[in-house]
Amino acid sequence: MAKYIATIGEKVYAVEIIDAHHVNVNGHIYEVDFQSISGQPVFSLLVDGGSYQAHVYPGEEGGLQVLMRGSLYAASVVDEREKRLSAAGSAGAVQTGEFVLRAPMPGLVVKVPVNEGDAVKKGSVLAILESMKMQNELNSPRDGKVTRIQVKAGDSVEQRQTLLSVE
Amino acid sequence: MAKYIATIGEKVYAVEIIDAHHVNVNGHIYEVDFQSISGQPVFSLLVDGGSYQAHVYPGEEGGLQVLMRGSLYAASVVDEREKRLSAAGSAGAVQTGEFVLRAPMPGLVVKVPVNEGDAVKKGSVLAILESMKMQNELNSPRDGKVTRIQVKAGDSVEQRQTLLSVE
Amino acid sequence: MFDKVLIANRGEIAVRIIRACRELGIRTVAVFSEADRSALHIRLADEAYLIGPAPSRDSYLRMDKIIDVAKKCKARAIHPGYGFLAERRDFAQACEDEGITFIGPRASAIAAMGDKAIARATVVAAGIPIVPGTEDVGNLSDEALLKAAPKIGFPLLIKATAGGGGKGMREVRSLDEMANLISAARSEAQSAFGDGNVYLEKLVEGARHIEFQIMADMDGNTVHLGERECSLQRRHQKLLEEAPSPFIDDDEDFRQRMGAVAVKAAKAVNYLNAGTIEFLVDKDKNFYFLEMNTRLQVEHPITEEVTGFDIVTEQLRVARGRQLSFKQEQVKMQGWAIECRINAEDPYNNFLPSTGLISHLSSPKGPGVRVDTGVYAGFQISPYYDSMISKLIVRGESRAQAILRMRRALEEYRIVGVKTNIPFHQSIVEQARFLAGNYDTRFVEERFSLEHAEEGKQTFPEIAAIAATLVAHQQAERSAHIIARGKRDTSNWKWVSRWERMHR
Amino acid sequence: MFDKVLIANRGEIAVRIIRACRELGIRTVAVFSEADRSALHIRLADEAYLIGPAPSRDSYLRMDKIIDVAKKCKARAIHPGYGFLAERRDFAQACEDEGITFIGPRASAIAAMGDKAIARATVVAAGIPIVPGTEDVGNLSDEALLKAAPKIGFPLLIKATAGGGGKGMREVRSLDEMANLISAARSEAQSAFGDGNVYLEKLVEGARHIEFQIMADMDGNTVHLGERECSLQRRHQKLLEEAPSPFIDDDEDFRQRMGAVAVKAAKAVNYLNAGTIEFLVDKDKNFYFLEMNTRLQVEHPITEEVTGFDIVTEQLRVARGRQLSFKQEQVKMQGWAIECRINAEDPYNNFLPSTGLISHLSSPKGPGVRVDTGVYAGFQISPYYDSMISKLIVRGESRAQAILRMRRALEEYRIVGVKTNIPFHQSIVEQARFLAGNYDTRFVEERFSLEHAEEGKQTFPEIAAIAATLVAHQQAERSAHIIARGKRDTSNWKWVSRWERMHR
Repeated sequence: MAKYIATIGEKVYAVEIIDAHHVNVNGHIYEVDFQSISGQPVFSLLVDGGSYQAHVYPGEEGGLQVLMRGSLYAASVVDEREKRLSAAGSAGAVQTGEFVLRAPMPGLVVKVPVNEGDAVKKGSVLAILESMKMQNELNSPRDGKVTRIQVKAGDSVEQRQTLLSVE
Repeated sequence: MAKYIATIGEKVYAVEIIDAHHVNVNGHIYEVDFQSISGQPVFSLLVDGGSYQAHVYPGEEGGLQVLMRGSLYAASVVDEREKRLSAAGSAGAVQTGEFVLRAPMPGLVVKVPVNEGDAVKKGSVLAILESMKMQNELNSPRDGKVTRIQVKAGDSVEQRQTLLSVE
Repeated sequence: MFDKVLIANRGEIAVRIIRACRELGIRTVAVFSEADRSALHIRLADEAYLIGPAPSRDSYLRMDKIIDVAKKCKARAIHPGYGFLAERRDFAQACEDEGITFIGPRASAIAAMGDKAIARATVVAAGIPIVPGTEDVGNLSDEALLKAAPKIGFPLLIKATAGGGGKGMREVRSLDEMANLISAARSEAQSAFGDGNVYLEKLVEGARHIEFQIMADMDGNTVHLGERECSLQRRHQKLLEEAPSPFIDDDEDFRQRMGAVAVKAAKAVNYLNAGTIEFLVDKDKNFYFLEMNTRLQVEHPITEEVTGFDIVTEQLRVARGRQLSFKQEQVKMQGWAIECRINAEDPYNNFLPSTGLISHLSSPKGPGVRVDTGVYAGFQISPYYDSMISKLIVRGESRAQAILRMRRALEEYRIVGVKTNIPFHQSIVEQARFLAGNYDTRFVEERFSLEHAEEGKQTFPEIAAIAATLVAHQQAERSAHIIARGKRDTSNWKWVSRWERMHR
Repeated sequence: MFDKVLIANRGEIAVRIIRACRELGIRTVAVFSEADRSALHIRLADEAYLIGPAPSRDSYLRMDKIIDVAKKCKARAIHPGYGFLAERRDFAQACEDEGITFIGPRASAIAAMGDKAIARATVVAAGIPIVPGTEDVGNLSDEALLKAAPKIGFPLLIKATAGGGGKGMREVRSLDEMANLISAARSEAQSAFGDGNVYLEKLVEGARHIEFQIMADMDGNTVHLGERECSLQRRHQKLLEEAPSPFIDDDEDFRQRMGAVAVKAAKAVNYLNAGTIEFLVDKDKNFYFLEMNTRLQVEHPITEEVTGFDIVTEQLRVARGRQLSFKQEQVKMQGWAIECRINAEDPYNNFLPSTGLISHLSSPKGPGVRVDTGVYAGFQISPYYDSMISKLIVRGESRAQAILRMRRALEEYRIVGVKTNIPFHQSIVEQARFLAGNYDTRFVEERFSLEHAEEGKQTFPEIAAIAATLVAHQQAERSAHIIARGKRDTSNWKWVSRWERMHR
């Protein structure tokens, strides 16, 4: 049973894949049927009988683009099992200069295992954020030095709120 | 430089692939450009500037079917290099009962290395036929006994003429 | 007034109906069998529901399940398309009982016309000429049929009372072969329409099959949209249709006389919505009522192309209780339209049905070309349903232009993965008799052979030899290549999978 | 009279011309650059010859090579299509000198109209109103242009004398930015038309761009086929056209007045074959001659759909020395047609051109839908040529029906492998101002934003979240799978190669 957090623009959805034909979205269970068309990234998706065709492809800055019924949805999906932001996650984007760690979703800061001035390596845990009953490790995208920590354990933060920086 | 004999219905063509853009058909050299469309068995073929689209696929009884400009051509192609009739060859077709070896192309009988009554195995050479400067071994499609040899070295034979039988 | 329609069908006609609904802002509900999850009508509909296993009797013929779906998703109307439940009076009745609008004629009209025997009696009463045959109502026993046969005389036809489209139809030349043919016809009719009743009809030889499109609204306004020539058939299966009929051509008086009779026949059963009156026409322009198809016809697009009216849109309009958007005098046939039915079958091997995955599909496009289809590249053609996978429709200012356009469209059409009858159509549209418009319902079987047709054509055996040799050469090179490089080499993957496709 | 035509073009228009020839039994010769070996026009032509490397200047703009091919293969006529050599008087002249029929106007007319400055002088002499601008002939130096600018007044446009389609066009708001814009315009014009000459024109603001289709035969019969509304542009590039113009709509008198002026302008240069007179029209229905495109127009199909005449067929007919097949009084616009130009560009990223392999393509089909395209699944979109890959044309009985049909057709259109502006069109056809037909040439740039447009639309973020999650899940499962099974396992091949495609 896989759990994910999907972010569409400002909206956040906790999506739990129950089995091949059922998903739980923010507590509501849907019957789904999902098929790739001609082995292409075009999918026929049935949700409780509603029929949708979606073209899903990787976005320029990571994440997934969902083109559906003439609208484009920029999605980022976080995998709960692997306890990390997928490459698709917003944290992965910035590569150079100062890296500003922002909350990929609204939630509660569980722990900030670093102090200002600490040297961190690529992949070091910078913070643990609890959201929708899942704990997510937020990692450093590169080596650097921690600066300007702006939150502490116990704080609740909004989506995209700045947590700290790495120079 | 690969040499083939292609048979379309009753017509026989000696096709020599000179290089990527030239073929020699019965002594006439053509400039060709051959491209698969979308990685499908549909080909765009340019022959001295003439543009043709051909759908080429395996036939039920071996050989190749060429569907082009609304007509279907049953083709069999004999590879000279490997000195054997391809599965596409007419000899390969018959599987049971008396096997009658017929000349797949007009030519000169070079040798008949068997005698009536000889036991032969599948693949044994029954005759060697020279045609358009290529020598082709005609093999037995199965085990059996040679009967009714009707030609000898030096005879020239027509296409489909009976050479001998295997019971 | 309904704003959501359930389409109780599959394939190109389900897609056609969904498109019409889309263009009217009506929401659509598709139903599908386990074999059709990836079908185009599922992808294009607003909603889609599984109704059962692949065989029609377990899915597309299950009235109960379909009506359940309609109720569950609050679809207040059902469009049956053609085939399946389209001509089942009990289905129309069931919809009515459930307060669901059946987009088609009233159950009573289906009963009257759907049962061919009653139909004949009805139109005879209205003074319309018919082909001699069994006069009495359906439910005929084999004995009764065998007894009636000699009175009618041979050759004759066994036809399904519930049917159409040549299904459950058999031609009988003598009494002794008749018993077997009856049971064959019955079982075919049973599986096709869920009704094994059959009746007999004299076979009018050298006849043309010409049909008139009818539209009628709830106020009883009943008009015809001109004729379609459907004589080009093989084993009673239509293969190519044109509008107008080259036999009627510019004999406007003849057209209007037949049209008037068609309207009369429809009115005889108080007809509603779209329907088609089929006539047999002999060389002397005598015409006989054959049957009425109380549904949308496969070949309706050619009428749309020459009249400019959208028949499916009109069906929805009429079903919503509104009047027809046009009067008889506004109906004019302009230009010429031809339809070729593209079937997944092998014209070079006795038209054996062909199934498999469509690995590549490129449809003809450009001016005057219309393609109605339910398949696409990557779709699997299953053995469960009709072999018709597409309808290629062209229109032109004249018949000559339409034929030339059809030729280029057929040549453009590329379907890889299943065999199709496209080469058959390519040969037909080259035939002198076809060009002259001089063909009857037996033309294909008696006067046409694909092999002979190809002898006439300009051929390119030398080019074919070059193509075959280059392919064989490529294969040899590649198989050598595979052995040489081995499977670890990932760069092989792409062309290997391509190669697999080539050998499907 | 020629029976073989060389098409000196590529892409959808080459295909369009080949189809017309096919339907007239005329043999066709395609030419292609090294980038276009697999292009559709090569596959559909009877003959095809390589004329050079990918860049236009080395292939499709090489008159000498093209004429050599025509002579070599005995093509007695050349159709230039649009763009490339279509409006080069020297090319038309070269054809004439070689005894090859140039399917288009006489070189003299191209010279007169092709050079926009001369054109303006010519029509002024004929008493036709024009937009103020540089009156003197081409070959203007940068200095001359900078001097003329203040007299005309700002804002103004720099336009290519040889050009059309917005290429080599720049908008100037003040004198100081002008020098740079002139050189930019010149180099763009040079690469597009092989001619860097430009001229100036006052910018009429809030204007509509309405053009009239002209056809003329060798006897001087000159008729117009009604107008096309082309105001929906972005950076002077037409994106969507309709016929009739919603601005003219049923003001038949206004239509005929403009049409008469258009015919007069064409006659002023003794015009032959197909051409288009472009007008600027202000809110008060004053109209100004803008320019004449002395060639077949990209958007010609919408005129074909509403008039029923095949313009390319008519071009060939006229070029063969025959009279027009219709008279002015026979031209009626019936119904409504809309064309969307489908470009390989990213509407969500400043319309950046998108190149790559089209891995999947499924075109809209069914009633009233026409697609003119030169691409197909498996074709590589190269960076060398125009980004327009397809024209989606719909016709309907009314503008409302045409718009609804366009909506469903756009939604059906699936192109995978390159980004397209389809979502842009989908938003446009939902806009209130578009539905009201109330838009000018600045609508897209000044009043339309894709982001805002989408805010208005019904959206399905939760469905998108489910789709994205299922794809991400599938990816995770698969990558796990790959590691688990390793490359030796051949059963991986199929989905791996599929997977590669997914990540193109």
